[in-house]
Amino acid sequence: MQIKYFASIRERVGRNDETRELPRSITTVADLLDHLSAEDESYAIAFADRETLRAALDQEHVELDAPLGAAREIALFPPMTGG
Amino acid sequence: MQIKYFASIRERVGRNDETRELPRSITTVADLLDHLSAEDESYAIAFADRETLRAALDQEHVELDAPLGAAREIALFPPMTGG
Amino acid sequence: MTQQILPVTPVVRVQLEDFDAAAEARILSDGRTDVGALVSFVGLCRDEAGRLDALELEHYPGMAEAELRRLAGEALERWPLTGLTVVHRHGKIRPGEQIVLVVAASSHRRAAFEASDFLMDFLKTKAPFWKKEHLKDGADGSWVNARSVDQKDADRWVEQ
Amino acid sequence: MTQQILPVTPVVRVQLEDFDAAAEARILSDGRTDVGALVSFVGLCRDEAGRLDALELEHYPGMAEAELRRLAGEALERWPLTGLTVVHRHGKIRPGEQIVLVVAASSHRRAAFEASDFLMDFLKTKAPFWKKEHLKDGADGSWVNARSVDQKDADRWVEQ
Repeated sequence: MQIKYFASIRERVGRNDETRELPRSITTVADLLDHLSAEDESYAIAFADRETLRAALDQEHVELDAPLGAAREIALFPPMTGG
Repeated sequence: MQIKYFASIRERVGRNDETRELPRSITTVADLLDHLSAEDESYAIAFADRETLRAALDQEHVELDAPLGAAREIALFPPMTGG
Repeated sequence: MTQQILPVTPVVRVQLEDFDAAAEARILSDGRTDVGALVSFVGLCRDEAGRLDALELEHYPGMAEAELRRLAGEALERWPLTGLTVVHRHGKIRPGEQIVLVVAASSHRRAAFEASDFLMDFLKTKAPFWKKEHLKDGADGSWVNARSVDQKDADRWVEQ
Repeated sequence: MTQQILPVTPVVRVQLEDFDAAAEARILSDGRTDVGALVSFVGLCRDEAGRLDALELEHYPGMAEAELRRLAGEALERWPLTGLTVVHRHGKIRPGEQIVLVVAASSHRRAAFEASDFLMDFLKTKAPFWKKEHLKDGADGSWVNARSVDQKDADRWVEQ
Protein backbone atom coordinates (compact mmCIF):
# COMPACT_ATOMS: atom_id res chain seq x y z
CA MET A 1 0.00 0.00 0.00
CA GLN A 2 1.22 3.47 -0.83
CA ILE A 3 1.11 5.91 2.08
CA LYS A 4 1.19 9.67 1.41
CA TYR A 5 1.72 12.45 3.93
CA PHE A 6 0.83 16.11 3.55
CA ALA A 7 1.54 19.44 5.24
CA SER A 8 2.47 19.29 8.97
CA ILE A 9 2.04 15.50 9.05
CA ARG A 10 4.48 15.18 6.13
CA GLU A 11 7.01 17.37 7.97
CA ARG A 12 6.68 15.43 11.23
CA VAL A 13 6.94 12.03 9.55
CA GLY A 14 9.88 13.33 7.56
CA ARG A 15 8.83 11.93 4.19
CA ASN A 16 6.34 12.60 1.37
CA ASP A 17 5.33 9.01 0.81
CA GLU A 18 6.35 5.39 1.20
CA THR A 19 5.13 2.00 0.04
CA ARG A 20 4.61 -0.84 2.50
CA GLU A 21 3.40 -4.41 2.66
CA LEU A 22 1.02 -4.45 5.63
CA PRO A 23 0.52 -7.41 7.99
CA ARG A 24 -2.95 -8.96 7.63
CA SER A 25 -3.78 -7.91 11.20
CA ILE A 26 -4.01 -4.30 10.03
CA THR A 27 -7.55 -3.81 8.79
CA THR A 28 -8.43 -0.18 9.56
CA VAL A 29 -6.82 3.24 9.21
CA ALA A 30 -6.43 3.37 13.00
CA ASP A 31 -4.65 -0.02 12.95
CA LEU A 32 -2.13 1.41 10.49
CA LEU A 33 -1.61 4.51 12.64
CA ASP A 34 -0.94 2.33 15.69
CA HIS A 35 1.36 0.07 13.71
CA LEU A 36 3.48 2.95 12.43
CA SER A 37 3.46 4.75 15.81
CA ALA A 38 4.84 1.64 17.51
CA GLU A 39 7.63 1.47 14.95
CA ASP A 40 9.12 4.93 15.28
CA GLU A 41 8.71 8.01 17.45
CA SER A 42 8.38 10.39 14.49
CA TYR A 43 5.17 8.56 13.53
CA ALA A 44 4.00 8.48 17.15
CA ILE A 45 4.41 12.25 17.38
CA ALA A 46 2.82 12.92 13.99
CA PHE A 47 -0.22 10.78 14.77
CA ALA A 48 -0.52 11.63 18.49
CA ASP A 49 -3.53 13.95 18.15
CA ARG A 50 -6.11 11.84 16.37
CA GLU A 51 -8.69 14.66 16.67
CA THR A 52 -6.75 16.71 14.13
CA LEU A 53 -5.67 13.84 11.90
CA ARG A 54 -7.49 13.27 8.62
CA ALA A 55 -7.29 10.32 6.22
CA ALA A 56 -8.23 9.54 2.65
CA LEU A 57 -8.41 6.13 0.98
CA ASP A 58 -7.91 6.16 -2.78
CA GLN A 59 -8.46 9.93 -2.70
CA GLU A 60 -11.72 9.93 -0.77
CA HIS A 61 -12.14 11.18 2.79
CA VAL A 62 -12.70 8.47 5.40
CA GLU A 63 -13.01 8.31 9.19
CA LEU A 64 -10.09 6.83 11.11
CA ASP A 65 -12.08 3.68 11.95
CA ALA A 66 -12.70 2.98 8.24
CA PRO A 67 -11.58 -0.45 6.93
CA LEU A 68 -8.65 -0.30 4.53
CA GLY A 69 -10.42 -2.78 2.25
CA ALA A 70 -8.79 -3.03 -1.16
CA ALA A 71 -7.49 0.54 -1.16
CA ARG A 72 -4.15 0.99 -2.90
CA GLU A 73 -3.39 4.45 -1.55
CA ILE A 74 -3.84 6.03 1.85
CA ALA A 75 -3.14 9.68 2.64
CA LEU A 76 -2.71 11.21 6.09
CA PHE A 77 -2.90 14.95 6.70
CA PRO A 78 -4.08 17.69 9.08
CA PRO A 79 -7.43 19.56 8.69
CA MET A 80 -7.54 21.38 5.38
CA THR A 81 -6.99 25.12 5.04
CA GLY A 82 -7.52 25.87 1.36
CA GLY A 83 -9.80 28.44 -0.23
CA MET B 1 -46.54 70.07 -5.29
CA GLN B 2 -44.93 68.17 -8.14
CA ILE B 3 -46.49 64.75 -8.83
CA LYS B 4 -44.57 62.12 -10.81
CA TYR B 5 -45.91 58.88 -12.25
CA PHE B 6 -43.93 55.84 -13.33
CA ALA B 7 -44.41 52.64 -15.33
CA SER B 8 -48.00 51.29 -15.53
CA ILE B 9 -49.32 54.11 -13.30
CA ARG B 10 -47.79 56.68 -15.67
CA GLU B 11 -49.43 54.98 -18.64
CA ARG B 12 -52.85 54.82 -16.96
CA VAL B 13 -52.73 58.42 -15.77
CA GLY B 14 -51.55 59.43 -19.23
CA ARG B 15 -48.80 61.81 -18.15
CA ASN B 16 -45.25 61.71 -16.70
CA ASP B 17 -45.73 64.48 -14.14
CA GLU B 18 -47.74 67.52 -13.20
CA THR B 19 -47.57 70.35 -10.67
CA ARG B 20 -50.56 71.23 -8.50
CA GLU B 21 -51.58 73.54 -5.68
CA LEU B 22 -53.31 71.25 -3.21
CA PRO B 23 -56.26 72.26 -0.97
CA ARG B 24 -55.34 72.40 2.74
CA SER B 25 -57.74 69.52 3.43
CA ILE B 26 -55.32 67.13 1.70
CA THR B 27 -52.84 66.04 4.33
CA THR B 28 -51.85 62.46 3.42
CA VAL B 29 -50.86 60.50 0.33
CA ALA B 30 -54.23 58.72 0.45
CA ASP B 31 -56.05 62.09 0.56
CA LEU B 32 -54.27 63.06 -2.64
CA LEU B 33 -55.17 59.76 -4.32
CA ASP B 34 -58.85 60.24 -3.38
CA HIS B 35 -58.78 63.86 -4.54
CA LEU B 36 -57.35 62.97 -7.96
CA SER B 37 -59.59 59.90 -8.35
CA ALA B 38 -62.69 62.07 -7.79
CA GLU B 39 -61.52 64.45 -10.49
CA ASP B 40 -61.05 62.09 -13.41
CA GLU B 41 -61.65 58.44 -14.21
CA SER B 42 -58.10 57.88 -15.51
CA TYR B 43 -56.81 58.59 -11.98
CA ALA B 44 -59.57 56.48 -10.43
CA ILE B 45 -58.53 53.52 -12.59
CA ALA B 46 -54.79 54.06 -12.04
CA PHE B 47 -55.19 54.26 -8.25
CA ALA B 48 -58.00 51.67 -7.87
CA ASP B 49 -55.80 48.88 -6.48
CA ARG B 50 -54.13 50.46 -3.46
CA GLU B 51 -52.45 47.14 -2.56
CA THR B 52 -50.18 47.44 -5.58
CA LEU B 53 -49.70 51.20 -5.44
CA ARG B 54 -46.45 52.58 -4.07
CA ALA B 55 -45.53 56.14 -3.13
CA ALA B 56 -42.39 58.17 -2.45
CA LEU B 57 -42.15 61.64 -0.88
CA ASP B 58 -39.08 63.63 -1.85
CA GLN B 59 -37.58 60.39 -3.21
CA GLU B 60 -38.09 58.24 -0.11
CA HIS B 61 -40.55 55.35 0.14
CA VAL B 62 -43.61 56.04 2.33
CA GLU B 63 -46.83 54.22 3.20
CA LEU B 64 -50.05 55.54 1.67
CA ASP B 65 -51.22 56.92 5.02
CA ALA B 66 -48.08 59.05 5.37
CA PRO B 67 -48.59 62.80 5.88
CA LEU B 68 -47.48 64.92 2.95
CA GLY B 69 -45.81 67.36 5.35
CA ALA B 70 -43.54 69.81 3.60
CA ALA B 71 -42.68 67.45 0.73
CA ARG B 72 -42.18 69.15 -2.60
CA GLU B 73 -42.33 66.03 -4.75
CA ILE B 74 -44.52 62.95 -4.63
CA ALA B 75 -44.13 59.93 -6.90
CA LEU B 76 -46.70 57.20 -7.55
CA PHE B 77 -45.79 53.86 -9.09
CA PRO B 78 -46.40 50.10 -9.08
CA PRO B 79 -44.23 47.56 -7.16
CA MET B 80 -40.66 47.68 -8.41
CA THR B 81 -39.18 45.08 -10.75
CA GLY B 82 -35.54 46.11 -11.17
CA GLY B 83 -32.44 44.01 -10.66
CA MET C 1 -9.01 47.33 21.92
CA THR C 2 -10.85 49.62 19.55
CA GLN C 3 -11.50 48.30 16.06
CA GLN C 4 -9.90 50.35 13.35
CA ILE C 5 -12.40 50.47 10.50
CA LEU C 6 -11.76 52.90 7.69
CA PRO C 7 -14.92 54.52 6.36
CA VAL C 8 -15.95 52.99 3.04
CA THR C 9 -17.66 55.07 0.36
CA PRO C 10 -19.81 52.86 -1.85
CA VAL C 11 -19.69 53.32 -5.62
CA VAL C 12 -23.27 53.69 -6.90
CA ARG C 13 -24.17 54.37 -10.53
CA VAL C 14 -27.34 54.30 -12.64
CA GLN C 15 -26.43 54.38 -16.29
CA LEU C 16 -27.54 53.67 -19.84
CA GLU C 17 -24.20 52.10 -20.86
CA ASP C 18 -23.03 48.57 -20.19
CA PHE C 19 -20.55 47.99 -17.36
CA ASP C 20 -17.31 46.03 -16.95
CA ALA C 21 -17.81 43.74 -13.97
CA ALA C 22 -14.15 42.69 -13.88
CA ALA C 23 -12.88 46.28 -13.88
CA GLU C 24 -15.27 47.21 -11.06
CA ALA C 25 -14.09 44.23 -8.99
CA ARG C 26 -10.44 45.09 -9.66
CA ILE C 27 -10.95 48.63 -8.34
CA LEU C 28 -11.98 47.15 -4.98
CA SER C 29 -8.93 44.91 -4.63
CA ASP C 30 -6.02 46.36 -6.60
CA GLY C 31 -3.04 47.45 -4.55
CA ARG C 32 -4.61 46.28 -1.30
CA THR C 33 -3.74 43.39 1.00
CA ASP C 34 -6.73 43.60 3.35
CA VAL C 35 -9.28 42.14 0.92
CA GLY C 36 -9.71 38.40 1.35
CA ALA C 37 -13.01 37.93 -0.48
CA LEU C 38 -14.66 39.50 -3.51
CA VAL C 39 -18.21 38.50 -4.37
CA SER C 40 -19.63 39.78 -7.67
CA PHE C 41 -23.23 39.42 -8.75
CA VAL C 42 -24.24 40.10 -12.36
CA GLY C 43 -27.90 40.05 -13.35
CA LEU C 44 -28.55 39.37 -17.04
CA CYS C 45 -31.50 39.74 -19.38
CA ARG C 46 -33.03 36.29 -19.90
CA ASP C 47 -35.17 35.08 -22.78
CA GLU C 48 -35.67 31.33 -22.57
CA ALA C 49 -38.64 31.34 -24.92
CA GLY C 50 -36.78 33.28 -27.62
CA ARG C 51 -39.64 35.73 -28.08
CA LEU C 52 -38.14 38.79 -26.39
CA ASP C 53 -36.80 41.68 -28.45
CA ALA C 54 -35.66 43.72 -25.44
CA LEU C 55 -36.41 44.65 -21.86
CA GLU C 56 -37.01 48.34 -21.33
CA LEU C 57 -35.94 49.51 -17.89
CA GLU C 58 -37.70 52.63 -16.68
CA HIS C 59 -36.32 54.29 -13.57
CA TYR C 60 -37.00 57.23 -11.29
CA PRO C 61 -34.00 59.51 -11.90
CA GLY C 62 -32.58 60.85 -8.67
CA MET C 63 -34.46 58.45 -6.42
CA ALA C 64 -32.93 55.38 -8.11
CA GLU C 65 -29.41 56.55 -7.18
CA ALA C 66 -30.57 57.76 -3.75
CA GLU C 67 -32.27 54.48 -2.90
CA LEU C 68 -29.31 52.36 -4.07
CA ARG C 69 -27.06 54.58 -1.97
CA ARG C 70 -29.30 54.08 1.08
CA LEU C 71 -29.26 50.30 0.60
CA ALA C 72 -25.47 50.31 0.13
CA GLY C 73 -25.13 52.35 3.34
CA GLU C 74 -27.27 49.85 5.19
CA ALA C 75 -25.09 46.96 3.95
CA LEU C 76 -21.97 48.84 5.09
CA GLU C 77 -23.48 49.24 8.55
CA ARG C 78 -24.39 45.56 8.81
CA TRP C 79 -21.18 43.99 7.45
CA PRO C 80 -17.48 44.90 7.79
CA LEU C 81 -16.85 45.53 4.10
CA THR C 82 -13.72 47.03 2.56
CA GLY C 83 -15.57 48.10 -0.58
CA LEU C 84 -18.99 48.00 -2.23
CA THR C 85 -20.11 48.79 -5.79
CA VAL C 86 -23.62 48.86 -7.26
CA VAL C 87 -24.30 49.61 -10.93
CA HIS C 88 -27.80 49.44 -12.44
CA ARG C 89 -28.58 50.09 -16.08
CA HIS C 90 -31.73 51.66 -17.51
CA GLY C 91 -33.08 51.87 -21.07
CA LYS C 92 -33.36 49.05 -23.59
CA ILE C 93 -31.48 45.88 -22.75
CA ARG C 94 -31.31 42.91 -25.13
CA PRO C 95 -31.42 39.21 -24.17
CA GLY C 96 -28.02 38.11 -22.83
CA GLU C 97 -27.00 41.65 -21.88
CA GLN C 98 -26.08 42.76 -18.37
CA ILE C 99 -28.61 44.64 -16.21
CA VAL C 100 -27.17 44.98 -12.73
CA LEU C 101 -23.88 44.55 -10.87
CA VAL C 102 -23.12 44.27 -7.17
CA VAL C 103 -19.56 43.75 -5.93
CA ALA C 104 -18.81 43.36 -2.23
CA ALA C 105 -15.26 43.15 -0.86
CA SER C 106 -14.34 42.12 2.65
CA SER C 107 -11.61 40.50 4.71
CA HIS C 108 -13.78 37.40 5.12
CA ARG C 109 -16.07 35.64 2.70
CA ARG C 110 -19.24 35.45 4.82
CA ALA C 111 -19.56 39.25 4.95
CA ALA C 112 -18.99 39.58 1.19
CA PHE C 113 -21.54 36.86 0.37
CA GLU C 114 -24.20 38.15 2.74
CA ALA C 115 -23.82 41.81 1.81
CA SER C 116 -24.15 41.17 -1.94
CA ASP C 117 -27.08 38.80 -1.39
CA PHE C 118 -28.79 41.37 0.89
CA LEU C 119 -28.24 44.17 -1.62
CA MET C 120 -29.77 42.22 -4.50
CA ASP C 121 -32.82 41.28 -2.42
CA PHE C 122 -33.53 44.86 -1.38
CA LEU C 123 -32.61 46.32 -4.74
CA LYS C 124 -35.31 44.09 -6.29
CA THR C 125 -38.03 45.32 -3.94
CA LYS C 126 -36.95 48.90 -3.15
CA ALA C 127 -34.95 50.44 -6.01
CA PRO C 128 -37.34 52.34 -8.32
CA PHE C 129 -36.87 50.45 -11.59
CA TRP C 130 -39.60 48.85 -13.69
CA LYS C 131 -39.21 46.33 -16.51
CA LYS C 132 -41.32 46.28 -19.66
CA GLU C 133 -41.03 43.45 -22.16
CA HIS C 134 -40.92 44.28 -25.85
CA LEU C 135 -41.63 41.17 -27.91
CA LYS C 136 -40.19 40.26 -31.29
CA ASP C 137 -43.65 40.02 -32.87
CA GLY C 138 -43.99 43.77 -32.37
CA ALA C 139 -46.96 43.53 -30.00
CA ASP C 140 -47.21 46.27 -27.41
CA GLY C 141 -44.90 45.56 -24.48
CA SER C 142 -46.26 44.44 -21.12
CA TRP C 143 -44.98 45.34 -17.67
CA VAL C 144 -43.21 42.60 -15.72
CA ASN C 145 -45.10 41.77 -12.52
CA ALA C 146 -43.38 41.95 -9.16
CA ARG C 147 -42.78 38.44 -7.79
CA SER C 148 -43.81 37.63 -4.23
CA VAL C 149 -40.67 35.49 -3.87
CA ASP C 150 -38.57 38.67 -4.14
CA GLN C 151 -40.39 40.15 -1.16
CA LYS C 152 -39.88 36.88 0.74
CA ASP C 153 -36.17 36.99 -0.06
CA ALA C 154 -35.96 40.53 1.31
CA ASP C 155 -37.90 39.55 4.45
CA ARG C 156 -35.20 36.99 5.31
CA TRP C 157 -32.92 39.82 6.43
CA VAL C 158 -35.46 41.28 8.83
CA GLU C 159 -36.26 37.99 10.55
CA GLN C 160 -32.62 37.39 11.44
CA MET D 1 -44.81 18.61 -17.48
CA THR D 2 -41.30 17.24 -17.37
CA GLN D 3 -38.54 19.70 -16.63
CA GLN D 4 -36.00 20.02 -19.38
CA ILE D 5 -32.65 20.37 -17.70
CA LEU D 6 -29.55 20.04 -19.83
CA PRO D 7 -26.71 18.23 -18.07
CA VAL D 8 -24.07 20.67 -16.88
CA THR D 9 -20.41 19.69 -16.80
CA PRO D 10 -18.56 21.73 -14.18
CA VAL D 11 -15.19 23.23 -15.03
CA VAL D 12 -12.69 22.26 -12.30
CA ARG D 13 -9.00 23.16 -12.37
CA VAL D 14 -6.12 23.08 -9.92
CA GLN D 15 -3.23 25.13 -11.25
CA LEU D 16 -0.05 27.02 -10.47
CA GLU D 17 -0.91 29.99 -12.71
CA ASP D 18 -3.19 32.88 -11.91
CA PHE D 19 -6.73 32.88 -13.36
CA ASP D 20 -8.90 35.43 -15.15
CA ALA D 21 -12.16 35.59 -13.17
CA ALA D 22 -13.90 37.73 -15.79
CA ALA D 23 -13.02 35.36 -18.64
CA GLU D 24 -14.27 32.36 -16.64
CA ALA D 25 -17.57 34.14 -15.92
CA ARG D 26 -17.95 35.14 -19.58
CA ILE D 27 -17.61 31.50 -20.68
CA LEU D 28 -20.69 30.67 -18.58
CA SER D 29 -22.89 33.40 -20.07
CA ASP D 30 -21.66 34.29 -23.56
CA GLY D 31 -24.06 33.52 -26.38
CA ARG D 32 -26.77 32.28 -23.99
CA THR D 33 -30.11 33.77 -23.00
CA ASP D 34 -31.00 31.36 -20.19
CA VAL D 35 -28.56 32.75 -17.63
CA GLY D 36 -30.16 35.36 -15.38
CA ALA D 37 -27.60 35.40 -12.57
CA LEU D 38 -23.84 35.02 -12.32
CA VAL D 39 -22.21 34.92 -8.91
CA SER D 40 -18.41 34.99 -8.78
CA PHE D 41 -16.35 34.49 -5.67
CA VAL D 42 -12.63 35.33 -5.63
CA GLY D 43 -10.53 34.51 -2.58
CA LEU D 44 -7.38 36.61 -2.21
CA CYS D 45 -4.20 36.38 -0.18
CA ARG D 46 -4.49 38.81 2.75
CA ASP D 47 -1.70 40.39 4.75
CA GLU D 48 -3.08 43.05 7.07
CA ALA D 49 -0.01 43.09 9.28
CA GLY D 50 2.37 43.57 6.36
CA ARG D 51 4.69 40.80 7.54
CA LEU D 52 3.82 38.10 5.01
CA ASP D 53 6.17 37.30 2.16
CA ALA D 54 3.95 34.65 0.60
CA LEU D 55 1.48 31.89 1.29
CA GLU D 56 2.56 28.47 0.10
CA LEU D 57 -0.33 26.27 -0.91
CA GLU D 58 0.40 22.57 -0.73
CA HIS D 59 -2.16 20.24 -2.30
CA TYR D 60 -2.81 16.55 -2.82
CA PRO D 61 -2.51 16.13 -6.59
CA GLY D 62 -5.30 14.04 -8.00
CA MET D 63 -7.46 14.13 -4.91
CA ALA D 64 -7.67 17.96 -4.98
CA GLU D 65 -9.27 17.88 -8.44
CA ALA D 66 -11.37 14.84 -7.56
CA GLU D 67 -12.72 16.40 -4.36
CA LEU D 68 -13.52 19.72 -6.05
CA ARG D 69 -15.31 17.77 -8.77
CA ARG D 70 -17.33 15.86 -6.18
CA LEU D 71 -18.32 19.10 -4.43
CA ALA D 72 -19.23 20.71 -7.77
CA GLY D 73 -21.36 17.68 -8.61
CA GLU D 74 -23.14 17.97 -5.27
CA ALA D 75 -23.90 21.66 -5.94
CA LEU D 76 -25.27 20.76 -9.38
CA GLU D 77 -27.58 18.21 -7.78
CA ARG D 78 -28.85 20.65 -5.16
CA TRP D 79 -29.37 23.73 -7.35
CA PRO D 80 -30.59 24.19 -10.95
CA LEU D 81 -27.41 25.73 -12.32
CA THR D 82 -26.63 26.45 -15.97
CA GLY D 83 -22.87 26.45 -15.32
CA LEU D 84 -20.30 26.07 -12.57
CA THR D 85 -16.56 26.77 -12.49
CA VAL D 86 -14.04 26.14 -9.71
CA VAL D 87 -10.36 27.07 -10.01
CA HIS D 88 -7.90 26.66 -7.12
CA ARG D 89 -4.26 27.64 -7.27
CA HIS D 90 -1.36 25.94 -5.53
CA GLY D 91 2.26 26.99 -4.99
CA LYS D 92 3.51 30.36 -3.72
CA ILE D 93 0.97 33.16 -3.67
CA ARG D 94 1.86 36.73 -2.72
CA PRO D 95 -0.29 39.14 -0.68
CA GLY D 96 -3.03 40.62 -2.88
CA GLU D 97 -2.91 37.73 -5.35
CA GLN D 98 -5.86 35.48 -6.18
CA ILE D 99 -6.12 32.00 -4.62
CA VAL D 100 -9.50 30.57 -5.53
CA LEU D 101 -12.41 31.22 -7.90
CA VAL D 102 -15.98 29.91 -7.88
CA VAL D 103 -18.47 31.04 -10.53
CA ALA D 104 -22.07 29.81 -10.46
CA ALA D 105 -24.56 30.62 -13.23
CA SER D 106 -28.30 30.07 -13.02
CA SER D 107 -31.63 31.37 -14.28
CA HIS D 108 -32.34 32.83 -10.86
CA ARG D 109 -30.12 34.55 -8.38
CA ARG D 110 -30.91 32.52 -5.25
CA ALA D 111 -29.52 29.31 -6.80
CA ALA D 112 -26.35 31.08 -7.98
CA PHE D 113 -25.75 32.71 -4.58
CA GLU D 114 -26.41 29.56 -2.58
CA ALA D 115 -24.37 27.25 -4.82
CA SER D 116 -21.26 29.47 -4.75
CA ASP D 117 -21.59 30.00 -0.99
CA PHE D 118 -22.02 26.23 -0.46
CA LEU D 119 -19.02 25.42 -2.64
CA MET D 120 -16.72 27.80 -0.79
CA ASP D 121 -17.79 26.42 2.61
CA PHE D 122 -17.13 22.83 1.60
CA LEU D 123 -14.01 23.64 -0.37
CA LYS D 124 -12.57 25.17 2.81
CA THR D 125 -13.20 22.05 4.90
CA LYS D 126 -12.91 19.22 2.35
CA ALA D 127 -10.59 20.13 -0.52
CA PRO D 128 -7.07 18.86 0.27
CA PHE D 129 -5.10 22.12 0.32
CA TRP D 130 -2.93 23.41 3.16
CA LYS D 131 -1.56 26.92 3.65
CA LYS D 132 1.87 27.72 5.04
CA GLU D 133 2.88 31.29 5.82
CA HIS D 134 6.34 32.48 4.81
CA LEU D 135 7.23 35.67 6.64
CA LYS D 136 9.31 38.56 5.36
CA ASP D 137 11.77 38.25 8.25
CA GLY D 138 12.83 34.92 6.79
CA ALA D 139 11.75 32.86 9.79
CA ASP D 140 10.60 29.34 9.03
CA GLY D 141 7.01 29.34 7.83
CA SER D 142 4.19 28.07 9.99
CA TRP D 143 1.08 26.15 8.95
CA VAL D 144 -2.20 28.01 9.03
CA ASN D 145 -4.60 26.43 11.53
CA ALA D 146 -8.05 25.30 10.43
CA ARG D 147 -10.69 27.62 11.83
CA SER D 148 -13.71 26.15 13.61
CA VAL D 149 -15.89 28.84 12.01
CA ASP D 150 -15.24 27.22 8.62
CA GLN D 151 -16.63 23.93 9.89
CA LYS D 152 -19.65 25.78 11.31
CA ASP D 153 -20.22 27.46 7.94
CA ALA D 154 -20.18 24.07 6.22
CA ASP D 155 -22.56 22.62 8.82
CA ARG D 156 -25.21 25.21 7.85
CA TRP D 157 -25.92 23.26 4.67
CA VAL D 158 -26.54 19.99 6.50
CA GLU D 159 -28.96 21.46 9.03
CA GLN D 160 -31.23 22.84 6.32
